[in-house]
Amino acid sequence: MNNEFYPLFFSFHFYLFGLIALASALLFVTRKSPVAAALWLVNVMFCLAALYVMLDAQFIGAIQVLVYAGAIMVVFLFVVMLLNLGRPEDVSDIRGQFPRLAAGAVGLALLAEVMVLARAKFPAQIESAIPSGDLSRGEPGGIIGPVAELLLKDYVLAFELSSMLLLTAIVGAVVIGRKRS
Amino acid sequence: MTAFLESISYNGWILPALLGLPLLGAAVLLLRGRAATADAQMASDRRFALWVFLAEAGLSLGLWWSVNVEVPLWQADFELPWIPSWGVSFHLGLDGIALMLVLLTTLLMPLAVLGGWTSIREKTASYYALLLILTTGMLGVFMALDLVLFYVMWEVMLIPMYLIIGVWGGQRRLYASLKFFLYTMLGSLLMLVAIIWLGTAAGTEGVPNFGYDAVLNYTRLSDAHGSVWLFAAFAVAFAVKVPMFPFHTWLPDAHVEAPTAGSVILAAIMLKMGTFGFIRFALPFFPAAAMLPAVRTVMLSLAVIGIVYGALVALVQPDFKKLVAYSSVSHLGFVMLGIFALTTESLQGALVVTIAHGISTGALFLLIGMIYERRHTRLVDDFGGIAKVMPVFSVFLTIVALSSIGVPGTNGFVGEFLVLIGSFQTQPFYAVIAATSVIIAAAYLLWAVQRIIYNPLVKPENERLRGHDLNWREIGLLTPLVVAILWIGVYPKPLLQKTERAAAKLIQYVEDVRTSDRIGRIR
Amino acid sequence: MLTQTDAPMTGHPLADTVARFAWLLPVLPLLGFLFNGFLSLRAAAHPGPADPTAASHDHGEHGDHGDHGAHDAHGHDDAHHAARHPSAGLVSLIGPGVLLLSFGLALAVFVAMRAAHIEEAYVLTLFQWMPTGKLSIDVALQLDQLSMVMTLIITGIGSLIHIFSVGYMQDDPGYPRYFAYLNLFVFFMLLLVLGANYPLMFVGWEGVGLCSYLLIGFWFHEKANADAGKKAFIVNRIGDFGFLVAMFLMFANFGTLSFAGVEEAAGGLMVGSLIATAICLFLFLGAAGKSAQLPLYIWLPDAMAGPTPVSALIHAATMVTAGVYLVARSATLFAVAPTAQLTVALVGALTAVFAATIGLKQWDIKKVLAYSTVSQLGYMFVGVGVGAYTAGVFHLMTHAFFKALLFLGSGSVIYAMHKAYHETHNHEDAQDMRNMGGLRRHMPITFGLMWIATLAIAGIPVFSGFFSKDEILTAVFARTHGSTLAEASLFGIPGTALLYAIYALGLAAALMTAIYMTRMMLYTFHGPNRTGEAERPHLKEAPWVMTGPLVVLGVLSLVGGWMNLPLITGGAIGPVELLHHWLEPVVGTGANIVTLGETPHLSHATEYTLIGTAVFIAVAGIAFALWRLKPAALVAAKDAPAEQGIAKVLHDKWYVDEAYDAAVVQPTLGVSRTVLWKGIDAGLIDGLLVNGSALLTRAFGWMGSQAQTGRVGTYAWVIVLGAVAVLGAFSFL
Amino acid sequence: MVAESLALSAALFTIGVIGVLTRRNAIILFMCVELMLNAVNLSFVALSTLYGAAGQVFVLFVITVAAAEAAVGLAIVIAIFRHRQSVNLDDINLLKG
Repeated sequence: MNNEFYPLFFSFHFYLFGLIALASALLFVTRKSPVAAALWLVNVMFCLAALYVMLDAQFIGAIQVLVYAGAIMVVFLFVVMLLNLGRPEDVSDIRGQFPRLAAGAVGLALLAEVMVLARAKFPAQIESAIPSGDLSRGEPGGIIGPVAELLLKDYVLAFELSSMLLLTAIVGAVVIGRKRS
Repeated sequence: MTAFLESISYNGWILPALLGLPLLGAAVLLLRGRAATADAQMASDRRFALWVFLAEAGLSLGLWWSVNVEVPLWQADFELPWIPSWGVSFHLGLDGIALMLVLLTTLLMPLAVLGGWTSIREKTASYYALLLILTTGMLGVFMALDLVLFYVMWEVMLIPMYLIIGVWGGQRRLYASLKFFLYTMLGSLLMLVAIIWLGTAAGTEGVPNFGYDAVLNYTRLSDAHGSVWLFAAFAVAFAVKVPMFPFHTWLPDAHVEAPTAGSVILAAIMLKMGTFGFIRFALPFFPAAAMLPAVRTVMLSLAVIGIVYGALVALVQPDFKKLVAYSSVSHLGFVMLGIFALTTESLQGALVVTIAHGISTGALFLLIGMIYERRHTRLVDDFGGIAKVMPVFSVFLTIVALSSIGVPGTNGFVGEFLVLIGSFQTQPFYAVIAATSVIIAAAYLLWAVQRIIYNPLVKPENERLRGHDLNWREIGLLTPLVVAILWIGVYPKPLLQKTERAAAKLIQYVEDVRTSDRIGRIR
Repeated sequence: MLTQTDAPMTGHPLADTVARFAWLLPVLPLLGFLFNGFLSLRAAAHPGPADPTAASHDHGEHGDHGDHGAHDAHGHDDAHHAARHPSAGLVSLIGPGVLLLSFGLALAVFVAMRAAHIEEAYVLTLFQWMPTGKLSIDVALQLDQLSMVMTLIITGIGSLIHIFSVGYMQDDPGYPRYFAYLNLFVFFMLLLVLGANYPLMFVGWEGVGLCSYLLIGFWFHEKANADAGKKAFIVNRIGDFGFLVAMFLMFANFGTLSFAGVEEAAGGLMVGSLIATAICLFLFLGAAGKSAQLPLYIWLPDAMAGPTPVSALIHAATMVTAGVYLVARSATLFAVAPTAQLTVALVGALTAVFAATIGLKQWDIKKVLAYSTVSQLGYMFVGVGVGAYTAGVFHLMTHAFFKALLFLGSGSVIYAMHKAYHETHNHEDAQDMRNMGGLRRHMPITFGLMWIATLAIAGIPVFSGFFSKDEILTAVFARTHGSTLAEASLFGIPGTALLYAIYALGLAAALMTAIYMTRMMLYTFHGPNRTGEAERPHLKEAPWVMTGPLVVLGVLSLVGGWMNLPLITGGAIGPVELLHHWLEPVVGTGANIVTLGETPHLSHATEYTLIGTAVFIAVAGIAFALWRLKPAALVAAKDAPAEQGIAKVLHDKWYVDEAYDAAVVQPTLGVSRTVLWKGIDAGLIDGLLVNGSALLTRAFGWMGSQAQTGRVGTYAWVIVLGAVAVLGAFSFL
Repeated sequence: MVAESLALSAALFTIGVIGVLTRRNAIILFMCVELMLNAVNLSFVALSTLYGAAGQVFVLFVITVAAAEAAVGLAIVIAIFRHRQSVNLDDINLLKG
């Protein structure tokens, strides 16, 4: 029961990117070589970025592309290349038949439970919830206003703490990664 | 004598002094400087410790005259508030029964130290310090008139013995000491719960009161005197210590592995904690529960099983120390029979057996220690024909063994005879079964003594003992014990008179509660 | 503490006589024991070095640094080559001296007592022993006719045996120790007979058991002797258990343990009362243990392992008669329990016959005498069992005389054999009759005296045995009708029938006694000598210090009978029934109850026939033995053929020891080792509960540790499964 | 729209879980964790359309944490690789119970 004001464009694109994300995630999990897997994961991230934008979270979409896909995945690729783990010929590290089946079953069970819970918790709003769709939000500060306002007013402590976290992570990574003399 | 004691208000300070002196001695012993050589260190440590114990014994002798057993009040009373908010006071006092046990402890400790004179060679300072702390613990248990103080002293007594067995013991000492500790600890935890329950119940508007008399009044007035669970809590803790039949397996191991002095103290004094506990706490607090037919049958049958079982198993022990340990189970079974038969004769008999067993088994362990020092073995079959090479040892062993068997004219007989004739009046069935142990006791001890001192002298190791009979120290150590054995055997009257009042009071109290209960039920 | 508390008996006629010093009677031997014991220990004791652990370090290079002292005896009965104990002279003065003093004092008290004609006992209270609650036991001595007779026997025969021992044990290195134990024994025995209440008697009772343990195992280096001592003590202890339970019953029912109190309480009971029967049966169990009656006699033959004078004193004259004294002392109690009396008499008779059968086929001279003692004790119990307490005590006295003579005679024979074997260093058994034979030529005095004793024990008229044994048999016969025993019944069999059976058993025992005693005399003294050529010249009479007491005992065995001539003789030979009148005040009440008040009288005809049969039996026995046994055919022990058939069974004492061992000893040891110790103690309580719970906690700990595999994968799984579970739970909420 | 994104988020999360459980290579494991984080971010964003921008702030924090975690994680993997020449997780089990 789509609302007639909701342009076909949105729903088509949403499903498109959704399916691409899903497919690439599946491919990501099944690739033997870490490099291929990493690239497919980057692809998932891009699709997600697109979905964020469609869900009125444009800033997050940008950050996703910039930080997540751009920085973290690059580090991953960098490490993979550094340790030249990319060679696909070594024995596949996918576990045997039984663990995979078990993992699949457990995954499905998990999926079912989450779906049931999600359905139970937000039955009403989910159906009717339709993003406003106009990109230029009328509020002051544009699309990033509300996020920035919250971030620097209510969650300023968490903001500072996360900076401390990043600092320690950097120092930690350097110390651990250093070659012992 | 009593005039002199009044002049120095002996009763006022004697009990805390008896507790404090050993602690002081232990502290000095530990903080003293090290001597040049290990031997010099050993010699000075043991001499110092002996002097402290002799002082303690000398000090305590005054109690015999100062404690007036005719008056129903606690004697040599000493009270200090300790933890007022909890209603716990440092309250010490003696009655006839506690007096006997305190004197047994203080007089036996110097002999135990002399017994282990040459067998303890390393870490002697801490060894003697532990012995001193142990004395405080034991004396504290006998003197405590406050339940929490009693429990604290009960635990204080446990740790030094655990260390003594654990550090200076035989091969399987760790297993034995751990088993001993856990056994007693488990038992006493139940007791702690009961004590706390009683203390809070006996308190007034919120502030608990752990004083002995307060709790006694509380149990008498409320129906707590009939609660079987509280009685069971106390009974299990004391049964483990006595040891009564199913809880006795720690005793043989602890005895076999303990050093001589440890063994003597364990057998002569620590086992009496259990029976003292029954007489001082379990029976007066819960007379109706103790007198329930079911409870009484359980206690009596366990006691009698303990007697016969202990004697039978002692018959087949290869290790002489284990044999004596099982004989202790049997003797203390007599004490329990005496207590639960609840006639004046049987209760007084139980007290005489307690004292007699302390002396006889203490002397037996000293003798085993002496022969162990010379031959380094306790297996009865390793010996044979010792009488030819060590006549003095054989004479002492025969006399002490006879007293342990209970031949008339020695202390063993007086105790057992009174217990049996007393318990026969109310429990003829149990008394007759217990009396059969008289035969088994003669069998196992005489058989062991025969295999040690009589029989042909064939083994070369025994032949080498020729020049190594008991030395003057050991003879001096054993003579007072043998004199005590014969003295109590021939003239036990003073001992009986000292404990008569306390015993009669207990029986009177239990009978009153039982009759008032019955009347209550009838109405 | 030995203060003379104001004895309630101040008014007693004996109070101001020499009886006041009666407490010296037991104390003198005690002093003897202390003195001799000190002498023995002083010589043997050499206190070791201050540091005892040195013994294990220096391995024996100075092991026996020539200690000159008396290292104790070695070698069974052949100890004479060892050095004589340094202080032997002093000991031989103190030991017997103390006994003679005691005997003198006893005679003085006896004279005082005869003069005073006392009716009730003189109780001398020394001090309070066990004052608790209702029970109050005092250490008190009771002097009355019965305890006087026993004291005279003990001190009299005791002194004779002490003098004999001076000669017999003179070369034994353990000489002072021997006399110390012997004196201690006499102390306890006097305590037993002089005690005024049952617990004090019990002190003496176990004390003598202790001394017999020490004396039987005197040469303890031989395992057999030590075992015999232990066996004696433990079997006695079984008897003591019975005595203890009897005392508990008395206290529970009568509230008192003194003889006077119990006597008075027993008087009040009606005949056949259950309590009295129970008490008497337990008392008899005690007596059986001590006086070696049927179920518990096994220790007496083994007790021969001790020195011969010990066997004479303890296992013939004094200790074993304690049981008879106990029954006589509780005369009234037994009188009101006819079933108990019938049991006592029956067991006595059975023991008499049973022991006599074994006695027929024993080769060791002391074993023959031991079984004869058991048999004669059976006789005494028949006497006191049927209520004829005087007859029982009379036989006790005469038996003490001739049995002590027989034992000491065999002692001097063994002494002579030892001397002979010692000269030739021959290790033959000096006690085996097959090695003896024809000794009458070498030892005429012992030979003559032994014959007197044999004729006495066989019951030939004129000798003491005849009077006492005959009196018992007539008493049994007289009580078959008109006595409480006749009416009572045991296991359904009426009293009268039982009494006839007992009489018959008595006759059979008398017959066999005559046979085996004559057999012993024949094999020892008559026929050719089998000791061997080399030893024969050394066989000679024992020194006078040993044969002296024999002569005295010989006279007593002859004269003993006159002390209690039967009524039938009507004063023809001498004063009639002296002992009967003497013991009247003590056992009179008990005896009257049994005979329903009037004295049992048999018509002269029956009495003469009874005496006739008894004499005929004795003579027949001796004649049969003389006719059947041929000492000449005997061969020395070492090459004697093994026994067969019934002879073997008798020689091996009906395999009773083996039966006891198999039925009682081994099962108890087996059960207590496997079931009680290994099974319950080590297995159930220790294994299952204590160590078991320790194992359980360790097992739980191990299971917990298995989850920590260290592989990250496992942890991931655990997290996911946890998440699934939690979400699942939520989905159901 | 929100329902579909939640469904997608759940699917992606499940795929991430399956990846974690089936792969042995440490780095791929990290990537799967990253995927799971992204899935969660998606649901955050989806729901922020209903409950205000707090969701998006939170996504920001998730991203920073993911970054920190990736950095440290990879440093550890490198250290292990230098020591063990392998990142196969099953070989690394020193912390065994």
